[in-house]
Amino acid sequence: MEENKKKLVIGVIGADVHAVGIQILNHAFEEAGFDVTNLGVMVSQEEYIAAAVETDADAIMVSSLYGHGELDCRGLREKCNEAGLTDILLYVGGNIVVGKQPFDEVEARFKKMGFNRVFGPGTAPEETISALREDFGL
Amino acid sequence: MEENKKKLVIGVIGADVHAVGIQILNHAFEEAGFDVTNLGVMVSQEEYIAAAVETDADAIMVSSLYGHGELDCRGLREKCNEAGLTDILLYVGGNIVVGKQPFDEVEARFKKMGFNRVFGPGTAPEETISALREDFGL
Amino acid sequence: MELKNKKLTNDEFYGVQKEILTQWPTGADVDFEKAVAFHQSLPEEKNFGKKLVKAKKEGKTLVQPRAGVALVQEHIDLLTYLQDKGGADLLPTTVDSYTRQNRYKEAEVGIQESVRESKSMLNGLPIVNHGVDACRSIISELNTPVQVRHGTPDARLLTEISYAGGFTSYEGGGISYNIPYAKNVSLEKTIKDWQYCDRLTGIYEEAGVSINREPYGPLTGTLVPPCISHSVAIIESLLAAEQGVKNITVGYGQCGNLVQDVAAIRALGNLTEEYLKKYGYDDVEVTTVLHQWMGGFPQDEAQAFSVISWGSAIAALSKATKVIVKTPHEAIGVPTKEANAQGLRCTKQMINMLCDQQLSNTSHVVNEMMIISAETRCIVDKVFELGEGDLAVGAVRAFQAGVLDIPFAPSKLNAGKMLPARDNDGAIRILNAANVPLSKELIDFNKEKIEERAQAEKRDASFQMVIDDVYSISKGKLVGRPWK
Amino acid sequence: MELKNKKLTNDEFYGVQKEILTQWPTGADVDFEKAVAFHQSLPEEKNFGKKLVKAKKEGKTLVQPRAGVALVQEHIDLLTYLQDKGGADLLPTTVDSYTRQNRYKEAEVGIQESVRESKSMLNGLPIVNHGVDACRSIISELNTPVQVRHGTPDARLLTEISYAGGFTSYEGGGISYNIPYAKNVSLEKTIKDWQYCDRLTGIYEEAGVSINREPYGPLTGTLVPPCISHSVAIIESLLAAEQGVKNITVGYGQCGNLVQDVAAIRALGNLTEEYLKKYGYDDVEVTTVLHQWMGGFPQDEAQAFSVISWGSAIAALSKATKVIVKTPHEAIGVPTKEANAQGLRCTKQMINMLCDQQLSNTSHVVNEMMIISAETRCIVDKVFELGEGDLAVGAVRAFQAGVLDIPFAPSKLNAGKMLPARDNDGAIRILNAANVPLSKELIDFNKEKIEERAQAEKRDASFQMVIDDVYSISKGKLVGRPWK
Ligand code: B12
Ligand code: B12
Repeated sequence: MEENKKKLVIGVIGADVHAVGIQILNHAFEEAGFDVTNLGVMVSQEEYIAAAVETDADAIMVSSLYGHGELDCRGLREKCNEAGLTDILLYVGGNIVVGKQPFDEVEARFKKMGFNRVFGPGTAPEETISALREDFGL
Repeated sequence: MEENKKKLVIGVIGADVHAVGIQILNHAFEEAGFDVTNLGVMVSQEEYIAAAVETDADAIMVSSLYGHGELDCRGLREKCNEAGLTDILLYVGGNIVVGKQPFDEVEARFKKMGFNRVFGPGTAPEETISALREDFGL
Repeated sequence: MELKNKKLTNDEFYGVQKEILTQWPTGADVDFEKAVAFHQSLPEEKNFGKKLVKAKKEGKTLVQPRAGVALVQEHIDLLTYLQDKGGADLLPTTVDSYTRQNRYKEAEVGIQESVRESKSMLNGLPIVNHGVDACRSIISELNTPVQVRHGTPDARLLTEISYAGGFTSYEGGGISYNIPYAKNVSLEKTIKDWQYCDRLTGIYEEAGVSINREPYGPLTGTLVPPCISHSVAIIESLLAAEQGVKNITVGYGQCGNLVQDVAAIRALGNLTEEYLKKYGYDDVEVTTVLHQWMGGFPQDEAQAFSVISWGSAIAALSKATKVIVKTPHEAIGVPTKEANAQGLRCTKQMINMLCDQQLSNTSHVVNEMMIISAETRCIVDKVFELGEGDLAVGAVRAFQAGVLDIPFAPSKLNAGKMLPARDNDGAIRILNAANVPLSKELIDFNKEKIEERAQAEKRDASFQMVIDDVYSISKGKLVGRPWK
Repeated sequence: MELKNKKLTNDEFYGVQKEILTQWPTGADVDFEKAVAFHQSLPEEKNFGKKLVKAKKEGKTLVQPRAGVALVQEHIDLLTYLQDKGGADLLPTTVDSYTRQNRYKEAEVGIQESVRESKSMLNGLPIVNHGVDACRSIISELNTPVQVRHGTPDARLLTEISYAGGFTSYEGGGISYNIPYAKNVSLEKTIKDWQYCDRLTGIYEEAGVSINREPYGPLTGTLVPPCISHSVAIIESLLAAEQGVKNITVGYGQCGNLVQDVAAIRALGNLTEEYLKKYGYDDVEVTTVLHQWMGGFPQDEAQAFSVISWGSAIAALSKATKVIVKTPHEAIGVPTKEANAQGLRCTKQMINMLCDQQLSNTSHVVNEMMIISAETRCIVDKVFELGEGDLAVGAVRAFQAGVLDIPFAPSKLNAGKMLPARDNDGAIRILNAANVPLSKELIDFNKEKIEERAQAEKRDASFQMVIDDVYSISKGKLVGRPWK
């Protein structure tokens, strides 16, 4: 593992078992030169944080497809702060709310919860990767 | 021909050649006991009026499908009055304007032009027939 | 001048041309040399026929909407939207109904009203009124080939202006733009007038400008059995080829039964090529177009999408060269550009999902192709016979005799005696052939198929069955069964 | 208690039942006598299985949506709307994801939040939290049979409450609701837990109440070759039948290739009946369900309608007994009731246009049926072999051995070594069988088919091809070709 690779912790939060997207993201992030820890599906807030602490991660990428994202994501930023991960980037993406809702409102709600970036349904891996590069100044 | 049958003049106005609906209306009106003069497609205002005068008709049923109904129907009521057909019922139906427009607005415009009843796209023959019966007090 | 299926001489053609070009002031702007120069300045991707031939070679199905509004800039905006947001591979310019009847004055009123009301009061673009330069601006602004679609019995001036204006494809024909589109216009006249249009196409062709011609396939769009529309398509193709047309697209309106529709498109292409070769027109490129369901549509948009999708599936599975697309507004009125683009995107999705799949070599389809071909040959050969070898004359006599007979056509020349109805699988068959000259075998086959349905429905086959079938798709069914 | 494919004894069943019913307070309201009485008070038209069997006899395809919201009255309103405005023949009650994981406390929070925010914060109805009487009010308010659809590995309490609540159909199975729906739950446990659910179905059956059971067919919905999902469906049917289930619907998620999909549905019904008979379950009614495309959808609604339509066409042409409907919102989120009804109306239009048409006896379809059947038999017979005659044991060992291997499944028990990909016609084939025990002939057949595509695309078959195929339909194609 190269020293200067940025480290990502990825996974699907809550009781969500949508397994396809995260496998493809894993593949895409590795291809793009990141160091990926993939926690798979059904990941609790505690698991993300533990993995981020352990790997000294630069970002946590929360995936949520099944609609309960809003309930599942509450408090994650606060728990990160408590665990000393005060600078960690938090991204969230997928079908993060129940139903078709205006994206700008959804984005605002998740930003208020402490996420740095919020991605709508079906975001292509390339888009996420360029956002990461921008935020990491790569 | 029975004496007491109500007489209808029907046809498709203007440069309109939609021939299917009018054939079916002809069939349906006759089945329902009306005396029908079917002028077919591409009927001018003058032809309707001439036929109505000649047959001493009780109603003129204007069909318009192709979208130019609004341009084609202007002045029909006035010409009827000039020809002495002051009491004749005027119905219009079909796809009488260009495009999808709110039906109540369309109806209001055609009523202002002097039509007694205005029917939207795809009106079933049964509906028209009961309207006729109501207006004729049958 | 007597009607004959014979290439117009220069004298015959140019003798009339002068008069044609004075029918409306814009005719004066037609200048053949400049027109050819304009066409030759266009990149190859903007040539309609070339794009079709390429698609045919690659086994692709292209998608094309219908669209036209009263004013030029609005029309360009509309087409640009359909190209960019709908992904149209081919574009149309649908002409308004006044122009179709040569009522240019009324079209002028429609233009003025449209300006005043800031909405299109016409159901298409009045090309003649707008003139040559307006057409060129349309062609120039778009990256996609554009076709003129209309329904004009006497389209001579319209054709002159359209071709001079740079359009590279042109719909219509002396039969298909008369019988379904007119009430009382002589067939001799429309066939002659279309010989003019076809000859003009030939003259452009000879000057190196390829213009695609498309006989109008679906006719009345209402329960037309394939053999009837195929016969008309073949006759018009032969008439066009005689005048020097080299690039022809034959069309067919979807009936709704998968096997019949796939077979019909395959048979249509094959038969047209067969007859063209048989009569010595060896160098004509033939492509095919499927029209999504042309009869009454359901009003509900979700249901309309289903009808649109099914037509798209047929187009892909039959490998039609192009498909003409309906919209979710079909039952209501001329669609908004958004609805039109929705129809296109829905169609494209289906075409792209099905483009690698085929059905045409299954035994069901092959059998049905044999039936359609046999029926069509009965009719076309009879038309030749009636014309004593001359197809133009034969066509006129065939309508008089009811040999060619189109269901629900408005024209007084049409016998209207042949009655079509769906069989128990939803295929359109002939309930009463009247004077349509099918062989006894084929008549029996058609009758049996409908009898099968009549028995299943426990009623006699009658005009009521035909009416039920006219309404069926708009009411959410294919076969108009008496029960709910 | 050792895992065995053997009808649970009363001791085994009732021994556990007590404990189950105390997992959440609402369990206390389950009273078998009253439940039977409630079921028997329902008119026959409200029985799910009976409606299916009737449809199968008449050759009809019924339509069913997916739907569920957090609160009972809102849920009833939703289902009423889908019944009245969508024309649904069968109704669902989709259960939320917390309940599926037995997280009833979180579901409770979701209920409270939904009340507070006046919108559903849950992706389904938390049946356990709402309890028996709430379920009965749903059944009473509707004129259509209702099924519970979920994805719950341990569904014992949910089943008790659902059945007592009057639902007459129930989706799921020990494999199909574990491997695609869980990360780390033992298969021994889920198979046992589902034996409980099936036995409960049998007990109702023995008391004269017929409840339909539906193994969940599409699994991960993502490039699952028919033989894999068919094997699971057959195994779960046999396991259910052993517990006394008498009315089973086997399911399959549309792949996208017409021939493969029609063949798959036909083969699925036949094979399930064949295996049930072979193992002595002679009196089980088998019906089939086609799930419209279960993978990623296009976001554009017009394109989504096309995908919905194509699934509907497949359902009708294969004569599936029912079809589960997607909506134009699929790619975005849980649909509004309007979007859901649109999906239904679109589907119904297609079903009604195609119900009189058939494809299943063409040679292409018959060939494909033979292939799917041969592949499925290889797998199912191997599972029996691994279990030394016991199917339950065999199933557990089959996952350990990778004999059963489901693409993209989240479960750690799944090998994930078998790689599927589309062939050149868009049919889903097996690129790398890994330990899936197909005969050499069948492996070669699959390889050749994919090789054909690889050559057409001038690239090697690889994981990139699989990824391209995962995205393809959502990007408007069927086959994920490397070119635009
Ligand atoms: C078949 C058809 C054609 C055929 C007609 C063949 C023929 N000669 O008959 C062809 C292909 C030739 C054609 C041509 C055109 N058509 Co057209 N056609 C249709 C279509 C698909 C079905 C019409 C039909 O036969 N319906 C079945 C019959 C039984 O129903 P109906 O006609 O609606 O009539 C019933 C009722 O409306 C009612 N009714 C009718 N009249 C009246 C009158 C009264 C007083 C009452 C009470 C009731 C009533 O009772 C009838 C019997 O039930 C409709 C769209 C649709 N409805 O799905 C478009 C449609 C009517 N056509 C349209 C257009 C624009 C054209 C063209 C201009 C353009 C083109 N596509 O080429 C040309 C016009 C040519 C001309 N000069 O008229 C538009 C009109 C748009 C608008 N109003 O905004 C429509 C709505 C399609 C669309 N959405 O764009 N068309
Ligand atoms: C396949 C599928 C399933 C399969 C999943 C199999 C499996 N174990 O993986 C099955 C059938 C089992 C399933 C179950 C359910 N599903 Co589901 N499912 C889908 C479907 C059709 C496709 C998902 C998919 O695989 N897409 C392909 C992959 C490649 O794309 P992706 O997942 O979107 O991920 C990409 C991007 O979103 C992005 N991305 C994802 N995460 C992140 C995170 C970050 C930080 C970033 C930057 C980007 C990013 O990158 C990924 C790669 O390109 C979607 C709808 C759709 N999209 O069409 C519904 C959908 C996600 N499911 C849904 C629901 C409700 C369910 C169920 C609750 C109900 C049910 N149908 O039974 C259960 C939930 C079970 C559970 N506990 O989680 C809803 C969610 C609704 C909402 N949010 O409002 C959807 C949207 C369908 C719908 N419209 O109702 N589902």
